[in-house]
Amino acid sequence: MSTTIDLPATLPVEPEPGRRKLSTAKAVSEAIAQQMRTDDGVFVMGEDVGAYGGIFSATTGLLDEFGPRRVLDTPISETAFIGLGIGAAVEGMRPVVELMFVDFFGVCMDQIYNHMAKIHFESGGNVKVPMVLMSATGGGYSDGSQHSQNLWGTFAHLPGMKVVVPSNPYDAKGLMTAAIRSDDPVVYLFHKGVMGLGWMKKNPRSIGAVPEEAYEVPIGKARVAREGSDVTIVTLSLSVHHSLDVADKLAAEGIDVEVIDLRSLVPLDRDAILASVSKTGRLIVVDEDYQSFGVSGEVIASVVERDPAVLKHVSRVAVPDVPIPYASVLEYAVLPTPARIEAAVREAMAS
Amino acid sequence: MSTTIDLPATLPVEPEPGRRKLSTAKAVSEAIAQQMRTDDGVFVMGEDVGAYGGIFSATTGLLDEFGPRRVLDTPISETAFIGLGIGAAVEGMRPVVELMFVDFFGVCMDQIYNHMAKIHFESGGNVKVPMVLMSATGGGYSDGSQHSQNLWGTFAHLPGMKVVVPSNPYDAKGLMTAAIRSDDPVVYLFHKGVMGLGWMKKNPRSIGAVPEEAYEVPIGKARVAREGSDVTIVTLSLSVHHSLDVADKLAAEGIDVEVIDLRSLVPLDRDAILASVSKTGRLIVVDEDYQSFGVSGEVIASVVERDPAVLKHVSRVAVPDVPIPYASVLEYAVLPTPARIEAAVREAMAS
Amino acid sequence: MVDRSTLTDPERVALYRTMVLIRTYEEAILREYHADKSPGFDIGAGLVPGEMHLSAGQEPVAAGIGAHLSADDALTATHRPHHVAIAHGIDLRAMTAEIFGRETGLGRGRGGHMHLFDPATHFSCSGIIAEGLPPALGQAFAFQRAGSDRVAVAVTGEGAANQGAFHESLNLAALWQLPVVFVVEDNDWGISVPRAASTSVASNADRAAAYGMPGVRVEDNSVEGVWQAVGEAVGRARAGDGPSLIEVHTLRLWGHFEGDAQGYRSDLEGVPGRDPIPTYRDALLAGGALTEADATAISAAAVDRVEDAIAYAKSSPIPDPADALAYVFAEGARS
Amino acid sequence: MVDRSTLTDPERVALYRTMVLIRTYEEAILREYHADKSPGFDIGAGLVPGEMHLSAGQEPVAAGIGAHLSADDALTATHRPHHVAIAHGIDLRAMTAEIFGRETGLGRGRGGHMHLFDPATHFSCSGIIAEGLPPALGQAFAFQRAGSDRVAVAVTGEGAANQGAFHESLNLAALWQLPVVFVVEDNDWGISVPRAASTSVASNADRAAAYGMPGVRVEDNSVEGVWQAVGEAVGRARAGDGPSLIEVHTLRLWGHFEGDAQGYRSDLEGVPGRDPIPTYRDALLAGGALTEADATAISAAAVDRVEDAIAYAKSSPIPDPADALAYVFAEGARS
Ligand SMILES: Cc1ncc(C[n+]2csc(CCOP(=O)(O)OP(=O)(O)O)c2C)c(N)n1
Ligand SMILES: Cc1ncc(C[n+]2csc(CCOP(=O)(O)OP(=O)(O)O)c2C)c(N)n1
Ligand SMILES: [Mg+2]
Ligand SMILES: [Mg+2]
Repeated sequence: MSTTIDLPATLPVEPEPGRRKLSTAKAVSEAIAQQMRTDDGVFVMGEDVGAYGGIFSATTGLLDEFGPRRVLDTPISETAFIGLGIGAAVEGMRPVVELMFVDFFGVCMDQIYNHMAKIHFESGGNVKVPMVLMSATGGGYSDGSQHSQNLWGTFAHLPGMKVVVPSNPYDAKGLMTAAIRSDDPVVYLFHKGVMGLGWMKKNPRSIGAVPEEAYEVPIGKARVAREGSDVTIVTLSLSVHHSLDVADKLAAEGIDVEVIDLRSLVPLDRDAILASVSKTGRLIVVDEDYQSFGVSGEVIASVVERDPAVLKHVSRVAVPDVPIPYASVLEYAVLPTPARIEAAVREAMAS
Repeated sequence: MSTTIDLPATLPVEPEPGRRKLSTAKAVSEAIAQQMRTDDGVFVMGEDVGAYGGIFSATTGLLDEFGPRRVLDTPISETAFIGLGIGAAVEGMRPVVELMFVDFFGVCMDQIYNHMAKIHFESGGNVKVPMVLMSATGGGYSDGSQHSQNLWGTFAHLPGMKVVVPSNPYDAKGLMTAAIRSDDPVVYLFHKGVMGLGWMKKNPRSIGAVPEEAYEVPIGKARVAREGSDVTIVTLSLSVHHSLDVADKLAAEGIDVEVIDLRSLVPLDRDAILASVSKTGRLIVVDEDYQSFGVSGEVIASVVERDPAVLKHVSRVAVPDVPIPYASVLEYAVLPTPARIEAAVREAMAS
Repeated sequence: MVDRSTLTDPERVALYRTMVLIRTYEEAILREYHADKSPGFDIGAGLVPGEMHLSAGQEPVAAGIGAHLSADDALTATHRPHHVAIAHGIDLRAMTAEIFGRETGLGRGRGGHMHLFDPATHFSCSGIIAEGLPPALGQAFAFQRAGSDRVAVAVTGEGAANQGAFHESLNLAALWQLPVVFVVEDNDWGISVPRAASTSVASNADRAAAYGMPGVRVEDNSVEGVWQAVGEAVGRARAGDGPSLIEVHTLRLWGHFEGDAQGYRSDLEGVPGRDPIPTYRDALLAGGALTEADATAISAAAVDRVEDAIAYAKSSPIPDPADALAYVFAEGARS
Repeated sequence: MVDRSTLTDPERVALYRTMVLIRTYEEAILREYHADKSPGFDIGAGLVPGEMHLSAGQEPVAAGIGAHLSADDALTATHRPHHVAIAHGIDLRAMTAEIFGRETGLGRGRGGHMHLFDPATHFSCSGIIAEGLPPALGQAFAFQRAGSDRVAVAVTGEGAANQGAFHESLNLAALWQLPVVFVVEDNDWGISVPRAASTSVASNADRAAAYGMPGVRVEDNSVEGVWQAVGEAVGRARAGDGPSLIEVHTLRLWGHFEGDAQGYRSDLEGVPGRDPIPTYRDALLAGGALTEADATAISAAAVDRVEDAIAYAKSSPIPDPADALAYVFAEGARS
């Protein structure tokens, strides 16, 4: 641009005695770097993952440490380079491949869902595909209908790939570590709004304490982000934070909200969901993906198919089956905002 | 092949006085032909839709009547020719484009979901995309994990395209007529097993009475395929027939099953579903797509979010999140077979 | 019908005028975009939020194309669409209102800067790399079927020429001899990836041979070179002689998008000196096609048009959030 | 290391032996496939249900490739994979058991005839057009990174050369100078669509120029021509000189898949006379490389191996339906 602004890639980290804090973006790149140090087979590939450091800073610093043989900028050929990752994984390497925006899945989905996700099965377990496909999701900054989607429901619907969706730096590092070490293909979806980017609306929980050493957050285990007894919010990614904010606000009024952060969609921790709603009897699913035929329906069905009597109340706060509009006022009318979540909790309590 | 077998493209039609019967495949091609006769802007495009007549006979005879300017065989370039359809529709034509197997969506999904489905919205309603994208779905004949999927849940999840799924010749013609005449993009998914193909397992209901004249089956309206009072099966496509077979069998034992044929997934006729389960209190969703994050969850959630108390029992008979296996015995272990449906009904009645 | 071998002076001035209008527009959008994103830089803040891909430096491509098209011809563009939209004669007020997310915008504020659709000029664009090409084929197909001599021009970047849709589109267009002109804007970069790290050949024009269509590369960001090459290609397309591929070596004067610090960019130093607009102005002045007074008047007129469009956009109504679910379908609502 | 300029007689006989083995195999599968699909023809019935794409006529391609590869090299194939799998030395019993859907199959009966994966020979295939190419790049990448001289060969049809994945794969392979050889089997047809109706150029070898890699077209379904061209390309790849593209004009002797009545096929009459196997046998007999007795012995040996594999498959256990949910993931189960 005409006048160059030198933007910090991530928010400044506030050091706290004894507790090192990182942005989610830094937590992701740290996890990758640690695995690259211990395993020569790990490499990173994607558009602008090298000198740029990843459009959403997931790979910042890796090129400097590991060089262009292990951190590879690609042409804009998602089918070719994701497929390349698959073939390399089949030969025993552990590629971490970035699809810049999840919205671009349509140009390369065949490699993802018909190859990466099925080869292990088709080979009767004889061929493993230990690959991580990471991608940025989400809107809220007027990037329009082709750059603001979440689409995790689309990936979770199709068998053979694990799907994880971290909401905070700690989980981001632990899930990335687990994903790289996993012998299964893992789709790792980070919402731009939880990365702690310096140039996007600030979310205080996108900076948090992260241990220095490598550790795993188990794939397939949800987390009780807040305990509560009145109503269960099952949610994921950025919406976890909105839900926690609403819960904090309503606590002052004596409404006690439990917030479940799914963290993984595949496998889905149905036990954790059921345990919570067995306690509260009220279920709200908050999901930034499209509402119908996706995550919200699955969560609800998972509960009632185990016990149709457990629920006194159920509702969904999701994107109401409309492309993400550009104009901010329209976009925020369809996103699962704190205001919509709060209204849903109040309605649940009134029922 | 070495010894050429001359196969009938469809099962022979049994004429019945006063009621003309057609296979579903013939009903589809008749609907297209009628719209081509009345509207010059309608044309057909896809792989092997010309001289071959469509791998599943949806376009048989059209080349002979309309010639190669209106019935176009394409290269194996789904992105290019589906996109071509979009551009032609934007300019006011009404393309009917065949994607040979729905399993191939991964090579062309961007045109479908980011363009065909979104242009109307992005243009604030100023640009219409009156296009039909038809595709074959389904397994049951050992075609393996890349040629046996249904994937309708994937399309239904993404906004901006209507999704219809006929189960019989009458609906097939009426829905195709409505789809071609619609100003919206319509994804038209036919299960190979309902087409009445001469070379596939015979399904008696794939041949049925079809009026000669053009008529529409409204997009977005489910059909009560069988009335009953004890349990509701909500289903679609080939599974409608399995469900009806099971219902007939169990009727002898005094179990009265209602079968709802959804016909459309987008829009989804939630009223029809709710009306039925309000009566029966028991819901079984039978779906040949993958179970999780798809149609079955959405149907269940649609009911309980309107009224969590209406259901005494709910269950799903779907493909249990596994790629479709090749070996017949394995494939039939994961398909929603009559045996699995029957077991589900019995379980529902026992609850 | 233009004479495609020699430009007249008025034609030269028209090219210049288009380029100046585009640059004036992009500078105004730049100003508006950054006006209200501080403190710091919040991409989602301000009257023009979201990603912003400006086209400064690439005006020669747009002007050279636009000179050969009427509003009946189709043009599809990319995530970087303003310059070609303007050269194609899109309504400046409606486009600007769209960029400001207003109800009077081309897409009633639903689309935004990467999703400009104008039925009046058959203009469209897409934010997905190379995926604007296939719909251009369909527009050309419709024109061909109607027996008209209308054409479609599909613009894309050099980075995009490595996407599968590029290949499929060129093959199909050549096979069916569709009246399409493919124009690749080689600005040396695909975000931070230099051309040499994305493309296995030196010129995408050489790829035309893979489809049996003519391929031309225009060097030096020459607006007259573009005019010449596109003129010939459009002429062929109108005559029923099928598609062509043109690559233009152009210049990304600014960052990939606004906020791009371009730390990766090795060629930054030489960039300002390669600005095509002063160069062309000087040439026209030297050749006598333009006087200083003309140049001043052209700039002033451009400023007037652009500021009018921006004022229009700013004073237009913001969409009503109650209508957020409208326009998903043309018929019926989703239940 | 083979001498790539002249074939010795034993090498010729080896090529012939491979072709005969393949044809014997395909004829046996043809027999088994049709054995139990009547009355009428039910694609889902019998011991070998589903689609069946046989490769009769295309043996020269497979034999010419296989001669240059060891089990350490990778080979990716298409929906029509048997010939190249056999030439690459895949275990015949395990492959056949897979085609019969048995627990002893390469994929324990989960994959089927379009999904053969053999870690022992780095063989794989895919039923999705051109989508087998990108994984071949990855295998080549792994070989390159390991500092070995192993190569990957990616086979695809002429119809597939119009799919986007083809373009992306060739560009990326050339850009990164990966040790890959792309082989296009031009059998004139993509199901019912003749080459002229799918491809805008006469030879896909000409498309190599679009990637700056060598391109060769082998005419007349010549097994020695394939051997020569692939030998050179594999040599380049092993030497670190990057990828190559080879198109072979071959022959689809039978239908696209079994059950294909080929009513659309204009060239059917001349087909039997173009069978490459008798032609090559006659040439070898005439040149003295082969005797009638050798030929008979080769055929008999092929029959023995093939019938052994078929008997093995038929006597192998059918998978247990209780295990239908296994092998989705390597670790943990889906909850
Ligand atoms: C399929 C797809 N992949 C990646 C992107 C992200 N992206 C947007 S612009 C861009 C670079 C485009 O480079 P080029 O085609 O040369 O156009 P330029 O920006 O230089 O005008 C990329 C990678 C995208 N929009 N779509
Ligand atoms: C992406 C995709 N589109 C379409 C098909 C259906 N299909 C299977 S084989 C085939 C023809 C392939 O022709 P070619 O590449 O020439 O190979 P051949 O069958 O002649 O060996 C088609 C269209 C597919 N499998 N995948
Ligand atoms: Mg560029
Ligand atoms: Mg072929």
